[in-house]
Amino acid sequence: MPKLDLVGAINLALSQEMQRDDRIVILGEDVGLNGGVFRVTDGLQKRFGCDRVVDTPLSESGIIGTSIGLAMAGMRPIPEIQFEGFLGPAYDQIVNQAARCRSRTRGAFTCPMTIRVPIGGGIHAPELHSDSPEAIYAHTPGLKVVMPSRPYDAKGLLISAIRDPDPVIFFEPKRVYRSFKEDVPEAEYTIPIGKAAIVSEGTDLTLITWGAMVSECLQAIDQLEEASVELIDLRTIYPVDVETIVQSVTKTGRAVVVHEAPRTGGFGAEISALIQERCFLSLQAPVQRVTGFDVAMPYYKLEKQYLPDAERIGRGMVDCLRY
Amino acid sequence: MPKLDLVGAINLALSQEMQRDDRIVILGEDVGLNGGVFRVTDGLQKRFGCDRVVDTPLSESGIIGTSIGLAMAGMRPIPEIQFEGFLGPAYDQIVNQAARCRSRTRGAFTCPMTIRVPIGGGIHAPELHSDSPEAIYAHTPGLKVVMPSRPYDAKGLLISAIRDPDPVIFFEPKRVYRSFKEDVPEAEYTIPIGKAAIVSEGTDLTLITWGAMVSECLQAIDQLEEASVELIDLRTIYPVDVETIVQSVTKTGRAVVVHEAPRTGGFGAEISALIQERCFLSLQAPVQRVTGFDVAMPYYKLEKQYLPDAERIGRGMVDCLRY
Amino acid sequence: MPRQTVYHADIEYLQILDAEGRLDESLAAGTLSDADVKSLYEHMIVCREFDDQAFKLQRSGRMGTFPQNKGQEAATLGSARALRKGIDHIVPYYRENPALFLHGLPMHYILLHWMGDERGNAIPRNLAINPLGLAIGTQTLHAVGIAWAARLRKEDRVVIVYFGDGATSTGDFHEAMNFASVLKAPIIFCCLNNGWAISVPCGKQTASQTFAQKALAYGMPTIQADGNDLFAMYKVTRDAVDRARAGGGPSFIEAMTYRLGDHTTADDAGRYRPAEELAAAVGRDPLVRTRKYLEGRNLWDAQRQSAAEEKAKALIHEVVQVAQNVPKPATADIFDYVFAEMPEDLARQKRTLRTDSIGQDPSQIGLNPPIEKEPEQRAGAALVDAGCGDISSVPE
Amino acid sequence: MPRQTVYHADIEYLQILDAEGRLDESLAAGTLSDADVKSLYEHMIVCREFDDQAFKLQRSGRMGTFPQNKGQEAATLGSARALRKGIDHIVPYYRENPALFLHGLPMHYILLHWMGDERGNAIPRNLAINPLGLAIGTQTLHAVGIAWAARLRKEDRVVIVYFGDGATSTGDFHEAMNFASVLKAPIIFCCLNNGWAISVPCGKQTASQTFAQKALAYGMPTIQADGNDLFAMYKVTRDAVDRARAGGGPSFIEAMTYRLGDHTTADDAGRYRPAEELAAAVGRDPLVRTRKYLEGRNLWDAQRQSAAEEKAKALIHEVVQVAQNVPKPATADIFDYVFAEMPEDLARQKRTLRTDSIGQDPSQIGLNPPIEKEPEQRAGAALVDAGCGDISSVPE
Ligand SMILES: Cc1ncc(C[n+]2csc(CCOP(=O)(O)OP(=O)(O)O)c2C)c(N)n1
Ligand SMILES: Cc1ncc(C[n+]2csc(CCOP(=O)(O)OP(=O)(O)O)c2C)c(N)n1
Ligand SMILES: [Mg+2]
Ligand SMILES: [Mg+2]
Repeated sequence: MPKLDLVGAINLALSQEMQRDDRIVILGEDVGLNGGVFRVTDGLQKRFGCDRVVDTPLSESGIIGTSIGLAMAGMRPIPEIQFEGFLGPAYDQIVNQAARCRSRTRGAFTCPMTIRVPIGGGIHAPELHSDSPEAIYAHTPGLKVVMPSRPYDAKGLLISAIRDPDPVIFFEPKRVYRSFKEDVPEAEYTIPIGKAAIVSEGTDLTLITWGAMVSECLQAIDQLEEASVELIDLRTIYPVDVETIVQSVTKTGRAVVVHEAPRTGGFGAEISALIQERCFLSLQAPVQRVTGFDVAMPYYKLEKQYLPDAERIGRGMVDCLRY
Repeated sequence: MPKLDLVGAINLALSQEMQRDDRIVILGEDVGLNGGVFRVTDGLQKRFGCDRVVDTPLSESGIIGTSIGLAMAGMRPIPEIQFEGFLGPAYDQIVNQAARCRSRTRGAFTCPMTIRVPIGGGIHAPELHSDSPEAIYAHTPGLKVVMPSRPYDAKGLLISAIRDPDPVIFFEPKRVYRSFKEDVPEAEYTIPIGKAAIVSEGTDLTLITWGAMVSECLQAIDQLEEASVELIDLRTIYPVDVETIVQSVTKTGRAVVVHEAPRTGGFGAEISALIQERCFLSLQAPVQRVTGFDVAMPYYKLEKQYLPDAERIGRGMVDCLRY
Repeated sequence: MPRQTVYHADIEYLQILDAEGRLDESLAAGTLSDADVKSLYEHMIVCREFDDQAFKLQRSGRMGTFPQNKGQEAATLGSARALRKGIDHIVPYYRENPALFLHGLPMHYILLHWMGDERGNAIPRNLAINPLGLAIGTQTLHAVGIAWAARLRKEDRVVIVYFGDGATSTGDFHEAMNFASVLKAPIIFCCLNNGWAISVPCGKQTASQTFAQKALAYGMPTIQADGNDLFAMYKVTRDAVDRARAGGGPSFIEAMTYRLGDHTTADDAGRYRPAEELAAAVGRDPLVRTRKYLEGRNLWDAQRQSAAEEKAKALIHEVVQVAQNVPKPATADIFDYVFAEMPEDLARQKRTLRTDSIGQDPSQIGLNPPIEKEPEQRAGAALVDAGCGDISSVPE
Repeated sequence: MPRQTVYHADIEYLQILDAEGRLDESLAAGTLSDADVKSLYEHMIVCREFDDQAFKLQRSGRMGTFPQNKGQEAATLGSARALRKGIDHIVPYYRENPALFLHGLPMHYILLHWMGDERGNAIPRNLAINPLGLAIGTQTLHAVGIAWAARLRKEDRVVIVYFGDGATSTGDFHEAMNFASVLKAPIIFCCLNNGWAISVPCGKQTASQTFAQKALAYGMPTIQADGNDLFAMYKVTRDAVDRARAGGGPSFIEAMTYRLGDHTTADDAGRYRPAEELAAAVGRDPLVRTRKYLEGRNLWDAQRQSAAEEKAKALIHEVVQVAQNVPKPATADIFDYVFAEMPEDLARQKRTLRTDSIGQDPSQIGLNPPIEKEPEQRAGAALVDAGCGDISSVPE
């Protein structure tokens, strides 16, 4: 079984799906000959031709807007937005057009597409290359929002996303792109959208996160001696797997949510609200949020200060445990 | 003292501030001779001239992007976006440019502007004319988000927004525009951004809302005989007045949040999270959210079914009280 | 090469039938037959009646905001007549009912849309028509995607996208024009220049002398046409269709027409539009001109006119009935079409019609009875079969 | 008017100094003096050295991603030279360091920016320069706003905004061009056409023959110039400045230049760029051409060249030192510049460096000591005074 990093696993999923389904078109800036700025689409244009892997003009709204048209016409576009900071110009087409397509036409028109977007900080990238806007899209009915934390999940989730009859934003944590390799089966498999993973089992506290923060959380757990922590990797932000969370917190009585985005209005708020709604009588302490601060994502000299790290997560857990 | 509706109060604040500060420029689609599609800027072009009240081309990104330039150059732009559904094309300039201006230049450049936007459903308007995207902007560090529920507050808050040295989104609930009049002093006064109002005092349950939902909540309270409800009108969504909320819930032990936007990722989640964090030991029941459903805002034949109303709010309160 | 001209462009204007109903025979050659013109004129009468009745529906509180097409009948019908029904794809914005009707859209769909009912967008599958859109400019990109798909699949299909003068100011319009030309997409950009974008006149919308010249930015063939002239609109569209089918990519058409009504029923053009301007435009009404032409050729007279008007009245009366008799949509519809498969949490919202957690799980307090759901009527499919109000008679 | 031409346009190309260093004397009249050219050439050498050293900083891990200007020195300096320092306002994207340096920006600001330090954007107040921007196209609108403000306040100030060929595909570019022309804003749109947008060549970016013709869409005066020719760039910019100051509104310039390096240090152009294309472009290097010209006029020789290179090395060495010696920014900075006045909740985050509520209020459990804050160094002002690396010598 090949050992692949996140880039490799996504590339594999893309190429296998393109092979299987000739309605798939990849489009975006520099996705062709250059293979994408992170090389995620490396080799695909060579293999599938210039009609199926298309370098577009520099227009994010154009990329998503034409993808909507392609999808309405029965194709399966996989647009790439080069960095999450450039989702902005496409926001309107995603939120007000793609997400509403099925609903506003009562199913007469649909918009199956997978929008691939690198996300998150921690790689010393320039401005607008380190943000975490997942909560924005999770607040958009009609969109599914997925974020794998590891190569194995990425392949299975991406295939599910591509085959999904509705629009999916597939966020790829940049910091994980090359951070480690693991076994990724060549054979086809899918991981369902909407199912979280229990990364490690535990009894005293539930730690909930997604994306690149999974490995920070694992570190924090490693460094924590006093308690047994259950770590949940959401994998899908919307629809969120509330059952898995509720089961865990009902058992542990304590929960900490971790994410990179600013705290106010981040998806941690939704998780916190859901937990206190569904596990009210089990909770031994208030659900805690260890997140980015309510500030613009800093340039990279201070990004470490902004991002939750194992230490900050650890303190959050300790305080929650001692409450 | 003149009795004014919301439109009149905003118009008065605009015209008094324009009189006071000649750096103010109003710009947007149809804001000039036509006075805006809701007549909020009626008469201002006639009074202050075509240079200060400017009909722009049909370009929301252009309206906000040029406003940023005006603000950087020392003017005080007040752009109008015709409906909240057309904030989409301006999202990038608002979130990735205006909101970060001060932070990314360490104060060397700033972006004082007040973006006026009608918001919300309930007036039988077409698609994209009835949404409630306030949570999106509340999750944007560097932006303040304001939403008055009544004429008196609107005047005072708008003046604060205009004088604020940072960008403010000023949401105007369409449903309130013409719904009632009240005394609005001609004389100058301000209401601070970040201060909620206690609309009615009570001891058994705290009901928290903003915008057009304030009057639905008042109705629901009227119809509820079994308990004494404290109603908080946030008025400012960010920075949210957490102290007022905490004080109230510490007293009542129960809280229900009401908003028009879909539940998942709505600002109700943030309020719920904050309450359970800060009032954990006082809470007698889980914080409840009575909100729009997690669906695209329906066309108007079904908008009543989507929007929280006095009955749904009432049931939410009753269930919370009986918990 | 120190100083030299590196680029040169000319833009033409085409008029074939003038405001007095006089035809330029040589330019008209190979365009519309007498039968075509007669039939299109009958459509015009029907569409004008539709507009009037829709206006009344709104005024009497039976429908929400409605944008009339009044004055733009020749621009929409002339162009749409050059397209193959059910093959060439029409992407409208919100004001081009005549083109949609001509291509087979049952007329009550449009009324349903403006009555606040999504089922008005559930276009029957056999039609090559997109639903109305409200966000100005956005549909131009969808149209390019649809055209691009046709090219990728080597289908012999051309797309036309309509938009107003105001729409040319949006970023999406620009990106669509650019994508279309780079991708050589088989698409026609038809700009319905009706003089106004709500209260903003063209002179404040752009500093360019014509809208047609906007296409030069993309190296796209472009022309300006008299939009109140069925012949010119047919001709320029036909040329663009032929070019697209021959692999020549996109074209741009500026149709010079005029909005004879208010922007929508929510608008009052009296606040901003000079009365003389409207008066002058009334003189260029496409219905008047087309009738004069037909009368000049003895194909029309007062009697035919009143017969056609009667017929139109009866038809539209029926259409209005159909639209009004469509049963109210079921609340379930707002949940059922968000995704193909409903997430569990959304299903719970649908089941309970609640978002508060206790209300969704009354066992938590064991006191409150679940809310009764209304009896449901389901959306979509049934309606399509009603098939009422199809005034189309365009040969495939 | 049945069929007639309603619009006509020509676009010119201007070159004054050719690739061999030969000057067209008549076209050059009234442009740059010998002293100007010599001084600009010295700037070019400095900027090229800056590029090289910045590249090395990145490669040795002392700086993040950096986009070199290499090859675009004449386009940026020639145009910037036509502007009045401290009066006319420059809005860059991210590759026009030479123009900013010429107008007084201390060079280490640019290094700080790419070292991931917002203080690199804290442009000293006496300069008429905007900070670098990363989101392609967005800055064009800010520039229009700044120019509009100047018009409203009747200030004698012209704005220049730089952007690449790729940027012309963005919606914001389109909206900016349209606003500028409608508002008659005193602004110059300077498109640095360097052949590529990362890996996308111009032919895939647009189907138009020139970028200059994009301005026709807005009725805006436009010209194409040899971007490696200081004289041509100076001349076309000067004309545009004069037009703007005379109330003639915006102008567009397409500078035909070439990106001699990779897109940024994170890019490898070898993956997509034909080697022959690069080789040909090297022959048009603006430094080579300018030096040939100066040598032809006996204003330059090998000795002067090595002296200038030495001087540049020393200067840039110092600039690099300054940038590297800037103390690390304080964590407090990320909180202190979000708003003019810090909301209480944010102050709590700053105070505790926590977002979890218990951590923010340890009294809740009474167990955990508050986190010690790092010693703080504050941002902004102090740096400005360092004033290092100002190579500017443009008369006001
Ligand atoms: C993106 C967007 N912004 C604003 C509006 C509000 N609006 C509706 S119609 C209209 C004017 C459209 O003018 P034009 O494109 O000329 O079309 P017309 O109505 O004249 O046919 C405006 C500003 C909108 N629908 N979409
Ligand atoms: C809105 C946006 N989309 C994508 C990017 C990623 N990106 C950075 S530079 C670049 C190419 C820019 O090309 P061009 O405008 O020609 O400028 P050049 O780099 O060639 O000087 C791209 C796509 C971006 N910075 N901003
Ligand atoms: Mg119009
Ligand atoms: Mg370029």
